[in-house]
Amino acid sequence: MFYREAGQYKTTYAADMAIFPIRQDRYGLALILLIAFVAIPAFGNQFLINTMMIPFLILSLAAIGLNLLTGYTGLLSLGTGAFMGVGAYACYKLETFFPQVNILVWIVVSGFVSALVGVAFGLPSLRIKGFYLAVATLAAQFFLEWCFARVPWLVNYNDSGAIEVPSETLFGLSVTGPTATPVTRYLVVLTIVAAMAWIASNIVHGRIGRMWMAVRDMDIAAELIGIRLLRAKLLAFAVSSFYVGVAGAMMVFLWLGAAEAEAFNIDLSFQILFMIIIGGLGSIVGAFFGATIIHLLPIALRALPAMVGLSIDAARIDQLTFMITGILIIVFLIAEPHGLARLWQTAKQKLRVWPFPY
Amino acid sequence: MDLLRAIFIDPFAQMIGSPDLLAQTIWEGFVGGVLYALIALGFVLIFKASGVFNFAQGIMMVFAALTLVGLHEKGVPAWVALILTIAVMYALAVGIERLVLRPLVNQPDIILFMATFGITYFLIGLGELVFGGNPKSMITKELFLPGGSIDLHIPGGRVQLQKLDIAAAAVALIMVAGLALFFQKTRIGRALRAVADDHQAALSVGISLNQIWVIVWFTAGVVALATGIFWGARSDVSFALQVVALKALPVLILGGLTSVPGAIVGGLIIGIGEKLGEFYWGPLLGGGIESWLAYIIALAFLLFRPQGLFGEKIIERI
Amino acid sequence: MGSAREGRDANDTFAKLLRSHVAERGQRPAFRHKDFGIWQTWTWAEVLEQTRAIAQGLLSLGLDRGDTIAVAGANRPRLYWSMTAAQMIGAVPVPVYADSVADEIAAVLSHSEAAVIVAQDQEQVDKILSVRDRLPRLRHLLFDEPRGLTDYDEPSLHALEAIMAKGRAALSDARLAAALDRRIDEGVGADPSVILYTSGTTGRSKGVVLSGERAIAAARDTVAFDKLTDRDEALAYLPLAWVGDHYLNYAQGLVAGFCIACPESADTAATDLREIGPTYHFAPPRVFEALLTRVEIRMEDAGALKRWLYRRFMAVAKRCGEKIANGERVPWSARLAYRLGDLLIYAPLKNALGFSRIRVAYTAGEAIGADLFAFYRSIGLNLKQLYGQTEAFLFVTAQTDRAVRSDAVGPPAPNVNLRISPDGEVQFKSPGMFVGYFREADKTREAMTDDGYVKTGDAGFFEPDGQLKIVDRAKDVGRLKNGQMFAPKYIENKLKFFADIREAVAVGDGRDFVTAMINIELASVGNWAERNNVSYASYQELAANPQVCAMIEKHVDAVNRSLSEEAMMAGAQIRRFLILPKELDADDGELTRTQKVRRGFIASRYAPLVEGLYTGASEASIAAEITFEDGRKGKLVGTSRIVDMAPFPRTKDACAA
Amino acid sequence: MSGEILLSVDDVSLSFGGVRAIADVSFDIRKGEVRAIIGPNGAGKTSMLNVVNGFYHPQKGEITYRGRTRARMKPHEAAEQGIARTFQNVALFKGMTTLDNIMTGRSLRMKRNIFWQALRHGPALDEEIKHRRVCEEIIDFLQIEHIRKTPVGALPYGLQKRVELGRALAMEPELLLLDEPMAGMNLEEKEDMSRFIVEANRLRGATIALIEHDMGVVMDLSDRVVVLEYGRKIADGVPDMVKSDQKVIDAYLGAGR
Repeated sequence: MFYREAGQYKTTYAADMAIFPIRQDRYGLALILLIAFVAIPAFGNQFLINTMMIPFLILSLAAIGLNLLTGYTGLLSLGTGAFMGVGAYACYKLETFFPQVNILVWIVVSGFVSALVGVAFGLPSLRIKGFYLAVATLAAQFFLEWCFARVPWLVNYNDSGAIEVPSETLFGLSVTGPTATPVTRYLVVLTIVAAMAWIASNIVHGRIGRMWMAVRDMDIAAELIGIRLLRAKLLAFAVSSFYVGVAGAMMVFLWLGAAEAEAFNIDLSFQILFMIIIGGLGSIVGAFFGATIIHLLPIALRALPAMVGLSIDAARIDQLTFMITGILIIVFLIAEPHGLARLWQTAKQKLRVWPFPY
Repeated sequence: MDLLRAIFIDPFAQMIGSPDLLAQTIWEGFVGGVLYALIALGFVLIFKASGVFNFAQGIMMVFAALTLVGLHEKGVPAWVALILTIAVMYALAVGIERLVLRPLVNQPDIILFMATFGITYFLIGLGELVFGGNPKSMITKELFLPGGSIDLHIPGGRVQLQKLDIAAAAVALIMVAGLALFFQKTRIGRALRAVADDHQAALSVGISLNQIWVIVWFTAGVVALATGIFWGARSDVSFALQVVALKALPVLILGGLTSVPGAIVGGLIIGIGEKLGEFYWGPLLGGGIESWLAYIIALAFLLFRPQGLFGEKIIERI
Repeated sequence: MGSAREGRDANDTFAKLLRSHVAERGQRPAFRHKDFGIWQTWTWAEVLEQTRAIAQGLLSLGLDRGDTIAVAGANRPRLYWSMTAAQMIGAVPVPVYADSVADEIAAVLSHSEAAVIVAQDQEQVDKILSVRDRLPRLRHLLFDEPRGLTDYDEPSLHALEAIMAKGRAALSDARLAAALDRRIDEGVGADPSVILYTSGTTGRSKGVVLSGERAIAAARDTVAFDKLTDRDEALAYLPLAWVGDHYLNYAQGLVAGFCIACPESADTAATDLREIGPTYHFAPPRVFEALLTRVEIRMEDAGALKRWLYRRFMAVAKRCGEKIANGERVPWSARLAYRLGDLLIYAPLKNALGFSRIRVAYTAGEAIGADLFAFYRSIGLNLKQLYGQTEAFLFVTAQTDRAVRSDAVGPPAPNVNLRISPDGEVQFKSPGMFVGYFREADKTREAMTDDGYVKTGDAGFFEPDGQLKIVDRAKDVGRLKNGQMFAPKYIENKLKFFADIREAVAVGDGRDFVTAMINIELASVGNWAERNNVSYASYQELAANPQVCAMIEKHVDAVNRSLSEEAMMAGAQIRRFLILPKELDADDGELTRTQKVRRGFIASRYAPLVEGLYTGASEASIAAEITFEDGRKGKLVGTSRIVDMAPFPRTKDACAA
Repeated sequence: MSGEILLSVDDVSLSFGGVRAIADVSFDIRKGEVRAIIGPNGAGKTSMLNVVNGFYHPQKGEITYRGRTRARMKPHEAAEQGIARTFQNVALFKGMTTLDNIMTGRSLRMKRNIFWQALRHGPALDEEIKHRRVCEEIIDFLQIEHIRKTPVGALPYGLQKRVELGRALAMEPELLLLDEPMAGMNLEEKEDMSRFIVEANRLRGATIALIEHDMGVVMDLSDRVVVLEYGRKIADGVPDMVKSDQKVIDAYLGAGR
């Protein structure tokens, strides 16, 4: 309905291969960015920014990372939480070793650390497929979780056994720790997430993305046209873990402020997995949709009774949230196994051909 | 040097030094393994018959146990509670078949796998909602499960066997045997096996796929209940148990997703392996290695047999 | 004539025009072609370079001034350039209908004495080779798309690419380059610029010779008339050989310097139209009609909400859309409703059809139904009618943006002198007027009056508002006994605009009054029958049904009403009509292959019915042993009720006129 | 038939867990020829191709390609050395569009690393465009413009076969292995496919090894034919010779029975 594609013809391949070839889509994106970068910081309250947006963005990033591995390359992983942990602990160690270095640098570097670990645990993926691989990734999950809990070196031998985030400044503006204002942290997170989402979509639209999808759809054929499976899969593990790691680092440094091993347990892994399944496997935007449902929905559910004036004790609400989440997952899977991203696609298509049905 | 020694010499010296301890550890592991095997059995049943990788199996165990105890708490006599629980498990099987499996038929495996996550969350919520989240203790006496222990004298000392554990092992073995018979002898059993290879074949046996799924999920539910009772008896009944349940996964891949004997053997290997590991090597690493040792063992196996111990070898054709 | 042309006479040939564009807008896009997945684009500068290469290549093949060069194929940039190239060297391009069969091609090619043919692809090449022996003067055959032609061994066959390469090589020699420029300068506007063969529906096709200066003059006038600029874009999808394409795209494009886009292929034209979204567009009425039908069919499948919105807002458009388009006064509430409709329906609809950016759209060639015309006008498409002819190089009349109506074709185009001869024939003198028929001086003489006007062969008259109304072919126009003009086709068209009426035959020449024989449209009437559960077994049964007859009677009445409102026609209202017991059919020779009624033949075959129409009988039956054209004997038996109609009195304004 | 030998198979044997698929088969493929491999079902034709492009490793015998004899070769190595392949039952990347499938065929020739890819501007984009051009030519050659951006999963079988051929051609292979390219096609589709194969061989200079059941097609496409039955070679030579060979006739009757 809003699309006016007549006259939007492509005279170069560059234009034809653009990620947003339709002008109206570009406008839409611009609008969203405008809201995210200007409107929300300007008008958003503590609750919106701290409880909703920051976690939403961080989890979305993790979901993007997992989607690169599971959605695009077809390698099912249940170890996301642990890899986020790797990012977080790496960042903590690096930051405490070299406090003078800019924290953002360390957040990115910790992504590389997590990438290395990811490659290590990705090695079996050459021989192991499907659910077997999924379980193999559980090995990573539990082993790493154990490391976080049992290796005091990781927490600099502090007795709390947790990592606490000191205040760090960026251009004289404090971005981490208790002194940092939510808005600053939000903007930092937003910038990183936006940039990395952009990069991710670049990658999946290019040679590497095709390579991954080829491995996913028909690994034999992929190998016979010259794709080295191990390389492709390890690269997927590396890039994926990088994203997840950065998300983990941000989770502790820009959101929670402190974390124990518990924070990175298997439930976190599952949460991220739900996000990409519900959001849509093999779709960047899907990661954001998924994060919306899985993260924001429970918040909404908790807020709901209060709004309608009911007073239910927290435990009840938690239990209800569990049940509803479970039901929703099933309902979504039945309604659209390809996730919200596909629904989005169909809706968009309908608008493009409006008022015609096809 | 000391490290190498600590890893490769001391533990074995210890074992030889005190065989009773070794035997005790192995027994502990054996019992744990049997219970792992039971959970894995539930997985295998369902995976064989409906190709669903049922992540909810562990939760079904906890849920069953919780229902049993919960009902009893509410003043229902134990054996009635037991029957009711079985009924609940049946209802659950039917519900799952109707509301989850049927609408999702012909969807890719990953989707069904995810659906079982949904079931997991649902059951956790439901269980806690109805029976409360606080840990409960299993009603062993009421179920006439033996308490206490017997001492077994062996050269170099004695091994203490909990009667409960013996019972667990016994029940486990009975169930496995029963299932084996069920698969071999009964029409339904044969149908189930048929389904595993080819759905048409199953239909030719004259049982609808839907019925089969109900049966399978119900059977898995009963197995889960049994497992739940014993795990519950050994520790408390609470959703913390699901982590234990996850241990069934390495057992599973070790044994091969589709093999019943694989589940048993895998269970024992994992059970005994992790106990020995924890007891003799754990201290070196500051303990708690149980949580991942199982997976590492499984992983090690997988690298050599990607299809598990008893899984069929896949010849790739194009 | 128009001041637009003073001082620009330097560019009196298309070759010179092309050069001037390079000077004025060398980097603007000139041609696009959907190929290899994107719209390949050439700037004016590039086009000049390519064209010169072709021209030099043609010279190297030994062509020279006065030779004719045939161009056969679909709309392809290089085929257009070949025409310009031919004009550069003073040769005369002859575009040929790509879909015409080998014989027709042979006829045109031999008559035009083409020395070289530029063919698009294998299909054309094969066609031409199959009649090679009938083309003694054909020296070379060039092809644009090599697919499938790689292993033909035919000495006279060359790839256009190769010829261009040759040309380029030669042009790198400054002397030859200069020589080519000199050739271009030597070309004068009076030289024949192109030969367009009229499509042979009426008699054998004739080669209409147009001169450069006249063609350009005509194009300049209409470009100014519609304010076309080099920012406009058009989709070239009409046959190269048709005057419409040569005028609207080639000539006007080269004059205004706007960009011409060539579709990927005929069957992707619709998609390509949507992508390009032209600003200047032409389509014959049947295309618009087919489009509307597709729209309605697709809307049928749409969801309830969409259907409701569509119906709701199309009603709004019907009420005030055209008024708004014509700049009449409309209550603000209506304007508001229309705005909303534009947001929800019209604009998206136009977008889906590829019409979003259209500034000016023309239709012509046949009479267009009022409703059909109104539909497009009312959704905000600036659709206008023009009347033209190959001999005039298209434009004779054209409607202005503000005064548009479906039943007339507008006032004379700029600098066109138009007159109605005493016997009602439309005659004109126009800037683009043809020089003559190629090698047919006698035919040329026939087509002209002594004082230099061109006879169109169409009968028509001027409306009070000065718009020309074409009623029929002049030779078909007759008179009633009382001298009242009788234009059967005009009446028949009015009848045929009703969906229920498929064909109609009006009788009246030399009679006391007008009568009509009508064929009902089985599709729509059948549909009606089902809705009102009227059972019928055959066309004949349905045709005989009194309810149907009543329905048709309403339509005839409506036609009479509208006739009564026209001074010239009020006297020719239908007094009696009947519904034919049989469907008119080309196989029985009752229609031409192009689905035109053959009145004479029908009058004789259905003599008994005609008889009945003029003897006061209340019904007439026909039971004649008839011989079909293929010799089959058939028995035609049927009875038709004859309905009397009460004529409307002349309306006042009609009297005034 | 002149032309140097591009690939030679020397008494190769292959078996799966005791089951003999190929037994001591030898034959060669000359540069620039169209070589047909025919035989009744289960004769080991496909296995033969799988051996040639390194997907199966023969227990016995050796393969010489471009004069280099190799014992074990990985499939992707075969690809790197210019051996492309289509499959009996189409093996396309279902989730991807026609264009992407064909672009994937260019993977080996695209070198820009992940960091350039991450930007998707400058070098990475230039490379992308360069190869897009090549793919567009292939798309044009195979006349599949209209499905350029349709996911291949949704395409009818005949078109999928074309896309798969396109993907193989995108590799600019020196040796092109076609496994029943015309299986399940109607006459018209077969004619098109034959034309593509011929032109791929003539214009694009690919040597072609072809498994096909339609004898008519085999006879007018191929320069030489090798016939397998139960994993053994029973005939080898020019079409006419093979056609009249008694053993071949028996084999086919046998297959027919």
